[in-house]
Amino acid sequence: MDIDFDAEDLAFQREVRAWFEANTPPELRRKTITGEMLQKDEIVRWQRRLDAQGWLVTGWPQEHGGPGWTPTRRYIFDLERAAASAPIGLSMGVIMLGPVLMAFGTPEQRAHYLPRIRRCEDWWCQGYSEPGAGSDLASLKTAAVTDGGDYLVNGSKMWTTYAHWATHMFCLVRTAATGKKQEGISFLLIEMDRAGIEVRPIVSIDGEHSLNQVFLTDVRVPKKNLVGREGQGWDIAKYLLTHERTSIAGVAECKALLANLHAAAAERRSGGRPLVEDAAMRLKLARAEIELMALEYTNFRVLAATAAGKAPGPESSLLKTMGTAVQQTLSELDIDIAAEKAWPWRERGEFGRGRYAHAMERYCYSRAATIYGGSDEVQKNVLAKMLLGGGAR
Amino acid sequence: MDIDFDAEDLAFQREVRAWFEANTPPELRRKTITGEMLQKDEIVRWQRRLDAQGWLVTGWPQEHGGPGWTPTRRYIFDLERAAASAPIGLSMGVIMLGPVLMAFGTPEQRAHYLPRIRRCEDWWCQGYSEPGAGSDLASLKTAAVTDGGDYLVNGSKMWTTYAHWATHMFCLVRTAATGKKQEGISFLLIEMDRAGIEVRPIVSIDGEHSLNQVFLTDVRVPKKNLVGREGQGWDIAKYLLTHERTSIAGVAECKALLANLHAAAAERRSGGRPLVEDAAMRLKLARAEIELMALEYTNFRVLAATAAGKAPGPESSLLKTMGTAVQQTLSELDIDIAAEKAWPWRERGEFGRGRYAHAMERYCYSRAATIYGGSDEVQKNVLAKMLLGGGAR
Amino acid sequence: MCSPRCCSAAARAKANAMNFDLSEEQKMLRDAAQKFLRAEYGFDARNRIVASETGMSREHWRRFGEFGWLGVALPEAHGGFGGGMVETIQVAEPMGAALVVEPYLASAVLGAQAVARAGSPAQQAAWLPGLASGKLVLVLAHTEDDSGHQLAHVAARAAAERGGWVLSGRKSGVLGAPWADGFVVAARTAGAVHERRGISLFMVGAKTPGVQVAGYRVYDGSRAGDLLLDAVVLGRDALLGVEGEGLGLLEQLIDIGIVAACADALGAMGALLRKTVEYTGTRKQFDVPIASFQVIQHRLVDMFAAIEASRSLLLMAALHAEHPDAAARSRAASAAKAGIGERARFVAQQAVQLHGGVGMTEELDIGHYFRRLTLFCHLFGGSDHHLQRFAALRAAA
Amino acid sequence: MCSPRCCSAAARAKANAMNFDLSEEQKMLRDAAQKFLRAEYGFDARNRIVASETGMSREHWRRFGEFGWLGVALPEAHGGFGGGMVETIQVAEPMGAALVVEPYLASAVLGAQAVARAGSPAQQAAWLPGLASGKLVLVLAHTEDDSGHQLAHVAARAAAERGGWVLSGRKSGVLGAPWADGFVVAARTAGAVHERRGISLFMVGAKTPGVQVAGYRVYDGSRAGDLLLDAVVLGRDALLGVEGEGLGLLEQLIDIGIVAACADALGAMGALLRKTVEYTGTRKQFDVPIASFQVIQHRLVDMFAAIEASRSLLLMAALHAEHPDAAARSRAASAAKAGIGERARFVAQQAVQLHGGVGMTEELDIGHYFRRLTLFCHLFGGSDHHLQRFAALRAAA
Repeated sequence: MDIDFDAEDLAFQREVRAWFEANTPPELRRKTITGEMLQKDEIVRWQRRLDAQGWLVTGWPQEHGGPGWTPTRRYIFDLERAAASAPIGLSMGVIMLGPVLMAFGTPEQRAHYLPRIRRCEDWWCQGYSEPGAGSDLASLKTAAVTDGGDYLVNGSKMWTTYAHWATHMFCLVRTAATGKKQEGISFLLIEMDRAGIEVRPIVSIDGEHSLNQVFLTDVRVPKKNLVGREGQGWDIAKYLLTHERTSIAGVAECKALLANLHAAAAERRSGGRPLVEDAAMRLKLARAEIELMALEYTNFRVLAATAAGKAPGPESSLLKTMGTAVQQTLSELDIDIAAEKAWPWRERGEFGRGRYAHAMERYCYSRAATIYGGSDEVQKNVLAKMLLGGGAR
Repeated sequence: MDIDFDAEDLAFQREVRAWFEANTPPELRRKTITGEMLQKDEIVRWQRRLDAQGWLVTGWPQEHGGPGWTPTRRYIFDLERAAASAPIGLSMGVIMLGPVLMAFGTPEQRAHYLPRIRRCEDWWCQGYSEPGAGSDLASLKTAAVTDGGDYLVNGSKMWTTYAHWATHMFCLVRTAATGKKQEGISFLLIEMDRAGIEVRPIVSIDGEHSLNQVFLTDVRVPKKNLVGREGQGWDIAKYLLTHERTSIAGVAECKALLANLHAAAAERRSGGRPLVEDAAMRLKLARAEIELMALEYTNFRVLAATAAGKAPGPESSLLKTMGTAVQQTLSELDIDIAAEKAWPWRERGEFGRGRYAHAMERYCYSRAATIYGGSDEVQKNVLAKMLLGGGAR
Repeated sequence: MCSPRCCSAAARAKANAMNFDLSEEQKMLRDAAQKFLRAEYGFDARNRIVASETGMSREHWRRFGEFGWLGVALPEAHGGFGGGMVETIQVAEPMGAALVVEPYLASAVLGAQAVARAGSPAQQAAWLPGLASGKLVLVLAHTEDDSGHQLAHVAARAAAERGGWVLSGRKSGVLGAPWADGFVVAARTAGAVHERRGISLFMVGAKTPGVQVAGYRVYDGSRAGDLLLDAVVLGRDALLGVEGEGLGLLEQLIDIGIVAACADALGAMGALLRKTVEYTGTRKQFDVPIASFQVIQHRLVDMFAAIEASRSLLLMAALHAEHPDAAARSRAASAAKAGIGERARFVAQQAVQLHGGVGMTEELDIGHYFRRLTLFCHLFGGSDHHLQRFAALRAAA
Repeated sequence: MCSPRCCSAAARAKANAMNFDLSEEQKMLRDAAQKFLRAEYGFDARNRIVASETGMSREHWRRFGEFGWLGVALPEAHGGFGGGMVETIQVAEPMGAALVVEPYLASAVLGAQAVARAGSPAQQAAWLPGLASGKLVLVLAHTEDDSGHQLAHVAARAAAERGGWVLSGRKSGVLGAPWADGFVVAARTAGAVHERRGISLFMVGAKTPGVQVAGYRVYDGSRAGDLLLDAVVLGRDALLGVEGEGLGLLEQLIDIGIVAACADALGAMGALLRKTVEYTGTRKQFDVPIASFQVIQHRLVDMFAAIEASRSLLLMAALHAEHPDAAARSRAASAAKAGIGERARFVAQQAVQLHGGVGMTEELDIGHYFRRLTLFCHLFGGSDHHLQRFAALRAAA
């Protein structure tokens, strides 16, 4: 769509590009390119820097500190940020909790939490999945039972990303055990320093610790921490899906990754010849780029339909399956280009600083894309329902 | 396995090769290569020629006129026959009914029918499928009701290949409407000139007429035409599967087709350069050949296991899905190589005699491979049952 | 029914970065085409046309002209609608959905655009009004036996003689050839068979002495032919565009031809999905509709996803069709052709598979869509050709 | 437990055209390896080995030697079992299934076979008994940074000096390097970097002055390293095989290395299928075991079919491993590597997918198989490299 940017958009593009060029710390850039995991303080520092520029909560309305950009500008911003190998730096607070509080929160909740999210004073994690409830989220069992003015929460949350760094968790809990499974679910905010919370690390197959299991034993949570009404949790979770839509496809990240793959394939040699001259590699890179184009224009179409006021439907399932397929294809290509350069595992010395040192970690972790957030199989069930006339669920 | 042919096998191979070279009519060879349909008299003449040489019923035991070859020789024979672009020339009588009569037929049935099959005096068609019963074969409805010493047959058979050429049909009929669906099925032989039989052509998407629907209205069939016991039809149909096993994979035909594809890709030019030098074409041809190698050795393994007396299991489902995948891949490649040379449709003049004139017809018809004889989806259901411990059905 | 002529060309909004909706006029164009074709170009009517002596309905063709579809992207001065690629694909998609055999792509897109883009005022006046109204058929004859889809591979030659031209050579795989009143023929006025310079385009009347058409039925129901040019004598004014510089126009024509063909394919793919969803919802096996099997459901979803991705690629290519940077335009066209080609094959194969036995019969329309989409896969070069063209254009950029 | 030594080498039947069953001895070899590894090389024991300082268990290695597995394809005169590729894969497959990290492929196949095939009597006597017994580790160092998997691309050089050799250069991606007592190094004694002639192989002790190993942990749990050779002075007797003619042996070694690696991968793939069938049969979602979903069932079938096809390709390659025609041998090896490589990736990815969240955890063995199979995909060159090698060898034939 570059063909249609107007002069002001182009000026904006130059401004963003220049800023990221000047302000992205080289170490963050290196980690973004190689796929090495960022540490908490790096992320916080980077997010505060973006916030200082007014560029952290780009999807929020202006009244809450957002920049008030058109969709075109947000698109340009995302592309430039990714192209500069600047970390995405968006927290679950910014992408997920913020919009929920704006739509469902009390004035007090908004006034208290939104500025703290924007300034990165709180670190939020998401408590959705449970050991027994993966893609079948509605069968979750963590219970919040009224006890005076409080809830008493018991249960366990699984796959909680960065729970060990978090100060708060927003989570889905069961407040009623009767009726339709979905209707007994509520949306609750919990401070992580409350008594009865234990966080146990889960090391994933990339060798990293970002996931956790969170155990909640008689955790006392005041009722003012409830978002929306009791039993509204499922609706809130669904609402969130529509707000994840811009990020779900991951177009900007994929474009940046593809550009890096081309650079890598031009640099790596096989029999002394650049890998990019290999016929099979060229075909694969071309095919991946075309898949990415299809993803990008599908994303445009969904955004346009949403902007035109069409009800959010199963498009998010389509975008998720298309987007994760592209992401996984690219990470596969990445590891194929790296080949034996990616053999060193979690090395931090000389071997850990190479261009390909963490390609395998990224490839491993990329497999989660079709599991978390509703597995690929579940997304296709949703789409089948729509196709066969059952409507979106 | 050419590495292990002994001197006698090699002599046999030379003999077979020489014979086909000298005896395959050029017109049949042309039709085999281009995929043009053979006519009935061509097939009959060719089969009688093979029979005169003792090479028609290669899978039959010697007592019934078979050549008594080892599996190695049958394998060599099939390869050489296909490599010479000689038509496969095997009728349903030879492959299917013959083995059934040997195993289940009465001495009278064997004495009467087997020599007639071998000499191509009868042309047999197979009446299995019905309009309502495709892959769910057990739900067939064509009924044979006892009426004195005869059956009175009513119903309809679908997708009956060459019924319009046939003198006889072997078919599955329902002789009991109670109990398990499979148990009420019997195996019956019906002369096609009996009163009450009507054959209606079905033109398939290759534009050809080989399929038919056969209507049976009060067709009187003597009980001596029953093969095996009443209710044994399902077992007989299953038994047949094990006898189709050598042919189900279609290795020899695929090898011959692949050789033809290589020749075609060397001859066709794009931008003046032979298509076989195109990088993408080379990759596809290589991949197809490797798939074919995997098929061939899987076929060897299954044959070896069967020869070693292992009970026939769901391997036939595996061979069918693997074999049809290879066949369809090759016919896709064929049409891709032909491209606009395959545009002329069912032309019989100048355009009809070109190397690629019937590639599209072949490609169209190849789609049936994953539908007939138990669809791909049904084969996978069978394999899943085995994997998950349900055993073969 | 609303003819697109009733809408002013100026009123049509250009799609911009975040506006992917069609204008009202564009929607009306598409809806009108859908409506007419459903009513007047049903499967039976279509089969009668295919089986007829000429294999095309001049009557329908003239109606298409009346509705403005044939001149949708031609200048208003010559009886056109003044639209562009976005309008063209609004017409092409319903044509694919209705299995139209008349030469929309061959004549209304390729032939007409050749003249519209490079024709002299006299050539435009001679051809465009007739093309827009459906009176004339003009097709592009550029491929030869060994050329594959390397556009620069032209062996036919034109020699300048006595103030005119003499053309000799063979062209093969010419879409719509038996119906053509004229051909736009690519021939060499200079250079060796592979050279980029030296290719010129000529307007050749079908009845010109020395022009011989060997026509045949194509497996999708249309007609095509080989063209034998035996010392065809043409006037000086037969040259289309600049002598020796025809390749650029040829590349442009093929790129827009690809976009139109992709829209046609999308129409056919959409029809197949609709029909397959319907069929699997009613066809019973093992006592239940086969659409109740999860494997069938996910297959339908894969078809749906393939179609949505194809629509996105089509849109992308249509928006790049007039891109000033020829490499960007060609990359977009090749991306669409490669990406939609692979998906068209998948959707066609799965539609037959899920229809089972009846999908294999000539009686049903499924197989006809299957053949149309197979033709699409090879039109202007297959997916692999365009993947490699796409890669080469990136490497060159 | 039966050691393969108890069976006479002569008693083993060669597989012939229609005999695809293993001999009793071959079956015993495989069963014994399976049984021992299941009992003594469980996932926990294995993880302790991986986490240890050296990352390998010398104790297990010696046991492997005692059982005859390390010398299974070495001559009986040097303490081997006298078998061939069919025997080798009987051992390699259970090793893959047990995620063994010790250098079976690197040392017992590549290193030992180099000496067995090209070594002088003195070299054989010096190395083979120790390799067979598990006392020594000898690995092949042939790849360099820019070589990819073009075996002729060797830049390291060996100069003949004062009756011996002086070696200089860098080798990268050397499997088992940190554990090696010695290296078989490919270096150029003549010719330019790409030339087929001029490559020679040298026996280099790990402790020779000038040899430096930069070792690292590999993501599959094993160890590898880069090798820096800085004017390493070797005796005349360090040359392995004929000067300048090393490429043929190298190609032969890689081909048999591929077959052994394929067997290892097949072991891992089989283990994944077994575990995934088991898991999906017990894991419930939407109140039923996920294996009751047809989509999951067909996915398991696809994994099964991938494994069966892989076993067929492995068998084919093993039976061609000593084929007198080098091109036939290499085509078989490349076919297996390309075909099994694509299937290994599919099976590994689907095993993780069907295990869902727990499949993503380091605690379960699934992810470890996933990484081992990913390494296999790149070992000796990826599927695309071997597809192209396969095609080139046909074109050359």
